[in-house]
Amino acid sequence: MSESSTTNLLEMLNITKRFPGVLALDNVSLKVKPGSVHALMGENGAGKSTLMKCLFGIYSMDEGKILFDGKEVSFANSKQALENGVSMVHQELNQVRQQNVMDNIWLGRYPKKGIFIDEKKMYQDTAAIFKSLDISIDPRSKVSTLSVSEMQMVEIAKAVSYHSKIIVMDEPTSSLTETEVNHLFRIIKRLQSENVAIIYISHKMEEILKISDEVTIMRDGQYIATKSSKSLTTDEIIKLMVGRDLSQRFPEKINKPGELILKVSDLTAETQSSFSNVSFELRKGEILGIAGLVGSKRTEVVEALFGMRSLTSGTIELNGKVVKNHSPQQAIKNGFALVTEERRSTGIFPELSISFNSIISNMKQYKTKSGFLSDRKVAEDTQWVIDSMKVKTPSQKTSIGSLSGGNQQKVIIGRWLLTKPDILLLDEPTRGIDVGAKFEIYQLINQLAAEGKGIIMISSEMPELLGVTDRILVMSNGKAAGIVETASTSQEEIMQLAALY
Amino acid sequence: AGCSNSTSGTDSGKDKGDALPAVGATIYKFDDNFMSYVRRAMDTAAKDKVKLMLNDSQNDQAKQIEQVDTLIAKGAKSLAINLVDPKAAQTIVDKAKAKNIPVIFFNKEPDASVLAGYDKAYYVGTTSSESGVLQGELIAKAWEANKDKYDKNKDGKLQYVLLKGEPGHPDAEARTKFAIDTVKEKGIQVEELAMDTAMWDAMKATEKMDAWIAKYNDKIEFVIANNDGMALGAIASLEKAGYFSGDKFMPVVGVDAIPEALEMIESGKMVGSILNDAKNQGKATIDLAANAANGKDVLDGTEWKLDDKKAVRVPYIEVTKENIQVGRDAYK
Amino acid sequence: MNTQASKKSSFSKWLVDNVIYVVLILLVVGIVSASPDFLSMTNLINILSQSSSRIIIALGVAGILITAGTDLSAGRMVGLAAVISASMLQAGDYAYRMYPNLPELPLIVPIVIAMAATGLIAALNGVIVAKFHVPPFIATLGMMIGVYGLTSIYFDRPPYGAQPIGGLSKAFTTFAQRGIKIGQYEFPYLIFYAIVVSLIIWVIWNKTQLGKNMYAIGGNPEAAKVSGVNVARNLIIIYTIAGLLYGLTGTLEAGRVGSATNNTGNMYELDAIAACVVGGVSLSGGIGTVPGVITGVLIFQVINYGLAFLGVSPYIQFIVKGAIIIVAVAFDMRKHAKKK
Amino acid sequence: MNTQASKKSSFSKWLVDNVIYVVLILLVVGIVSASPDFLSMTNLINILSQSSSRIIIALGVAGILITAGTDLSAGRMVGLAAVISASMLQAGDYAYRMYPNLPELPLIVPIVIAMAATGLIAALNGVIVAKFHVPPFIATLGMMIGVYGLTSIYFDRPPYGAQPIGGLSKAFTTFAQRGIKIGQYEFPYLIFYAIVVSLIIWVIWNKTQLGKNMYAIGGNPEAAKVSGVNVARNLIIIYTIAGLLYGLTGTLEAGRVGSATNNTGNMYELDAIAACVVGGVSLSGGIGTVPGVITGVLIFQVINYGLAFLGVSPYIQFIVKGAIIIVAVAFDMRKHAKKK
Ligand SMILES: Nc1ncnc2c1ncn2[C@@H]1O[C@H](COP(=O)(O)OP(=O)(O)OP(=O)(O)O)[C@@H](O)[C@H]1O
Ligand SMILES: Nc1ncnc2c1ncn2[C@@H]1O[C@H](COP(=O)(O)OP(=O)(O)OP(=O)(O)O)[C@@H](O)[C@H]1O
Ligand SMILES: OC[C@H]1O[C@@H](O)[C@H](O)[C@@H](O)[C@H]1O
Ligand SMILES: [Mg+2]
Ligand SMILES: [Mg+2]
Repeated sequence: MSESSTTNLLEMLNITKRFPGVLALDNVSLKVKPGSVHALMGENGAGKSTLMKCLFGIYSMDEGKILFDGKEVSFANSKQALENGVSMVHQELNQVRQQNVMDNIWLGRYPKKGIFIDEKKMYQDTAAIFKSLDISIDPRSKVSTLSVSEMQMVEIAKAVSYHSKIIVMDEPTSSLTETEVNHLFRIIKRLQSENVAIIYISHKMEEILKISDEVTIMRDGQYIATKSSKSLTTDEIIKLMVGRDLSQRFPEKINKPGELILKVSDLTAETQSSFSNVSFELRKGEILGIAGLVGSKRTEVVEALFGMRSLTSGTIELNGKVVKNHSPQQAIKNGFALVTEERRSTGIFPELSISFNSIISNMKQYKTKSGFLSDRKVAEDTQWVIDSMKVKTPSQKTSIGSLSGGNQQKVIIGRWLLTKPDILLLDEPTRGIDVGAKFEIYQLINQLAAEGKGIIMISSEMPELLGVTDRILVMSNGKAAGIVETASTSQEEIMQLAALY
Repeated sequence: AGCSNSTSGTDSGKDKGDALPAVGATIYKFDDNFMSYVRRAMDTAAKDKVKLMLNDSQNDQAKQIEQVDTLIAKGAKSLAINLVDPKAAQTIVDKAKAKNIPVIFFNKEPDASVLAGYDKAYYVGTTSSESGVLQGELIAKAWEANKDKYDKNKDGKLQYVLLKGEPGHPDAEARTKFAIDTVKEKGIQVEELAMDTAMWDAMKATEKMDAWIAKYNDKIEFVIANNDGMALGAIASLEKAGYFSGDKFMPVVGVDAIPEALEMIESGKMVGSILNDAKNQGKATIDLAANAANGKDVLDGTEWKLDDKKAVRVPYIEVTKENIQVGRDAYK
Repeated sequence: MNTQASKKSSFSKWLVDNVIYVVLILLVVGIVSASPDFLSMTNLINILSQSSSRIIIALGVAGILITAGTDLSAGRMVGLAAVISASMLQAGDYAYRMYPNLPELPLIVPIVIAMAATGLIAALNGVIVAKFHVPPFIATLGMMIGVYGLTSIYFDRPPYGAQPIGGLSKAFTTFAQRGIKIGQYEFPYLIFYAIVVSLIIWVIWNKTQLGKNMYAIGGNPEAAKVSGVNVARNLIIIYTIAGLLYGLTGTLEAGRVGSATNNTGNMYELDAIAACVVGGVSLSGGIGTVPGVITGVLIFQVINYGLAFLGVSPYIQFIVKGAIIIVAVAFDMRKHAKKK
Repeated sequence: MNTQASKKSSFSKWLVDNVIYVVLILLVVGIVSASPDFLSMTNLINILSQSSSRIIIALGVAGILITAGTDLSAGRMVGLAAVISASMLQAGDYAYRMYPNLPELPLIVPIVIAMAATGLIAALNGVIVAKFHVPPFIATLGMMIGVYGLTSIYFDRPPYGAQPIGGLSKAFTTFAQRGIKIGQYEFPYLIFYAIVVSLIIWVIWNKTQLGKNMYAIGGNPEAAKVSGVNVARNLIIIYTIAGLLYGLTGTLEAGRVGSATNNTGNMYELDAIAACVVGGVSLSGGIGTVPGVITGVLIFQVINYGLAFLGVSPYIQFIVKGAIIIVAVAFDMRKHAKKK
């Protein structure tokens, strides 16, 4: 014990943490060496975030102890953690959107001149940090005007700026694209060279093996194993995570694209800086991917299809008939469904139950003849969502806000599947979802396609697009740069198209 | 709307308005049931005599001070002020004095020293304590006349509950004190079972009374209310508890003599009330203000008399079943 | 050992989840121990009947709060409805009728007219909030001021000016003041009206699409929109239902006191909102139950009635009342204790 | 062509971002066109001086609103401070002194005592909100009721009982009622007090750590907490500052009116909150500026003063005022228009 604590920067020993009705951590241990990248892996709800929140003083653990830098610590709040050399990039973006970037970076530790804030120093220091990290964001711009990925980069820069001995990154790449992921990896390498340790949580297997030195795997709130990354393969990690073999990452394709179902012509958004002249076709039983760099307006295209944005021109034809989706209601009525990109702001009803979150878009189905809702049907459909999506929850009545991020996402997908849509729009549907669940979602997508639905899926994960779709529409700077056949394309071709405009 | 659009000085009636001198008036609270009659009397009296600019101070003294500023800015030749808070008179006098504008206070009396300090300040109204004294006399008279019936426990003492208006309100304080003091002065022993504020509000009075009836039941021998609104609220509660049917009875008194209360007096559910003479308060106020605005002596051409405090006194009147017509006439 | 621990913790969890009911019971126990004769059927009936119209208005306000809105105009609408219904329900032989020539109407007519008036105004609130995106606080503040002006104009009119509208017809006062005799006690009809309204509202909140939409809008309006909820329409309906309830409350209030003025209902909204919050409705929307709201109202009414019954001096009453409200909610908040 | 279009759109963007200033100007233009003599120095001075104490209380409330809180007890605290300071500032020769034997104190002493009292109570609000997690609405509602009781007890005492506290000393009334003569006009000191307070608050909000923390707590309390902000301590300080401002307002109100009662300040909080919202402060926290708050207060005061000046009949005034508030904010909301 004592000899290991001389080599380890952080030791979390036998941590136990209970929530009402949930044993989130059951005797978990984690040991991190200085200057190493330590990956923390596990399915959704395994307890990764909870463990990190215990370290960071957000939660207080019920049992166990933490040794940091040789001393026993138990941070009462985040301030203490930060002051003692622990910083964290949180899984859910934690920013004050109404304020500007530098206000957010220095929140809790503003540089001062006398009793006043030293705005100039704040600006210069921010600029310096951004420069050293190669980030090009104006420190004075308001956070609410940034894209999700820019916000994420600001969070990363902020965590780095504390000059901590250890930085926790809880799914930092869930809203980043390839280029930015590589950017992050360069930052991590540099930190490592400065002897900073990183705890890295991610569901992206490729990243883990590429970046980490060691991997700790958790399952159901329990510690499973810690191994050196070199000695591991993706399959082994997956096996340890899910407790069984998962021979392939993508299910066998069983869908057969049939006749034309959706024809989108010359779609142009009302907002000038948005997309223009986007056209494509979708067949029954086809899975169309949308690729592109961050800011290429993929999201805005599907939002427009779903009636959330105004168009100046363009038509949407469904089964040969022009449809007008001026609002989500109309879109839903016309058989569209959209799993949005930002789960927290446009997806979940955090305080409300899983049941509520499952059925909200499908209410008409539960009306009995008397006009009242049938509790039985509601319960049945909720159970269908929980079972078929393998949602990890104590009960139907649990509020969705207390589920792990990945499990929340599964409920949202389930919500839309309940509406039995003809056209299913998925915006980064597997963001933050573990490999096991991803496989299940791919299977579901396949199955839906096989049933004759048309599916459009935005993804920033190239392997996913290549593994699941039939064709891929590549967006570049608001324009459709081209459509490629998945079977015959390559990552390089897609990247080239994405950079076309 | 029954308010004063004929004379309240919208600038629309320029031709006529310019000819007549402007009198700026504030009412402490427009919808006070008593003041609404004073207001109407003022309107009537002002017709073709002055351009009356009426303001609603919404029971807020700070607002009233501001309205005085506005009225002065609009060129009022005299002011008729129904104070919210009688002790704020000095501030208004200071403002008026600076512009040499006469002030007629009405209905709520300022300190004598304030009136004495400005030769162009007068008062029209009652004496605040008078309603309390008269209510006390009414209670004493009724008690003496019906002792065998009212004194339910035959201890010779008058056990009462009292519904008070808004605490700190000059009328509420004066009525509470002087009504009881007067009863005692008449040599009647009293015992207070309960006293609580119902904020002039009938609903709150009903609810307080509900609790008191539940608690004291037949021990209550008299219900005294600072105004008729609360008296009516108490009656609603008493009726629910079976009073006023058969031989179950409770004497109730109020102040204001509003029409609704007159009905209750008529039907025997209220012993009596105290009438504020709205007509004459309103008329006297305008008479003085109009004279002042025209630069004449305030009493010029009127029958009013000033007492040693530069005040025109309009008396309160006790109203019972015997003289109910006096009350009725007040609302003609 | 283990089961015992979990039993204990499940009891304490139950306790924490149901603090408001515990608070209500503690309050009653406190008052009874100060004055044992508080424990009587009469007091119970009084408290229930005094709570009745407050429950009705509170349920209206609660629906709006659950959508993350608020309604400052509720009290003034109660006043408008009170004045309208009273003016049409004066006894034929009353000397100071507002409409001297109006025949005595069947009860239902003025009630419907009053409810229609407040329903319409509340719908306007809904439109302003939903279509013009005015924050509910401001929309209903403006409406509160405006409705008071409107009510005053209706009220302060010839022939009698700003006088309480009284002399209500027997049928009306019976409807609002009398009750059903059971044994030696008379249970006011008011209590039954409140029960019926509560049941209807419970069904709407729990068994209809409108109810689910209401929670969705309050829980996350953006998500609601994306989920296909017609936010604007649902909001307008919810405000309108609240308006209808205010109208009913106003009518009952006029009947209960036997008269109405333009000040009837003044500040009721504050009591109603406070009762809702004490009863567990979240001001940030998405959370609230019918039993919670009812308990909130009862807690307030037990405090009001209890303090008066104990004969606590008026000024002290204010202090005690303020303190109880804060302490009760502070206890309740332990269920959301932040650091876990 | 292109630059012209972008110029136009940048002007319309400017317009949309600054609607409240435009609303204020439109209001003035409207009133002036109805009555040209509205455009006078006297009226301007009147409006500014009437706005002064309202600006001070509104700035206190605004800070709390920006933290996503609220303060219903503000008005009652103004009343408490008014009563305390008036009771200690009665002229030596006045017949009805509350403290017959108190020497005439230097102005600063009672002001400091009054501000200390409200500062303490407000700090208690802060503690209840920050430490016991009671929603601000309830914490300050309880406090509003309790403080009224407290003020009444202080107020309604021997030797004279519940009498308005008048007869204020010359020094005090001069301090609050007089001003600086410039040419033929007297600019009340009040205006300068409001300017000084506004400047101090502007500096706090924009140049200090406390100010930034205030916005962060309102914008995203979780983010503030995980960034190491001591949320509780900052909240308590912000409530306390508000309390100090209420104390100052109360003193100024007593001096301005020349007397004080336990009812002084009643409902001021509603006006203050409304003015803040009209001035662009978000009730959900994180947003608000000092110039915005001042403009909000001025808009209200121009409406109040203007309608009275035009001689609009009082009941109609309510309706017009309600409508203007709603319409003004509806315009302002266009800057947040949802659909993109
Ligand atoms: N505040 C909370 N209240 C109740 N239960 C919670 C709370 N936070 C987490 N949990 C539960 O604890 C378990 C672990 O959740 P945690 O967020 O740590 O998972 P995770 O491993 O980070 O998953 P993901 O990969 O999806 O982010 C889950 O079952 C979750 O439902
Ligand atoms: N409401 C808005 N206000 C300002 N800028 C916006 C707004 N919505 C989007 N943007 C800008 O649009 C860009 C993002 O567009 P969009 O989300 O369509 O890109 P995307 O290709 O879908 O990216 P991602 O892969 O992250 O989903 C960002 O640069 C963002 O700043
Ligand atoms: O301030 C309001 C009160 O004023 C009194 O003068 C009146 O008698 C009461 O009925 C009540 O209206
Ligand atoms: Mg997690
Ligand atoms: Mg996007």
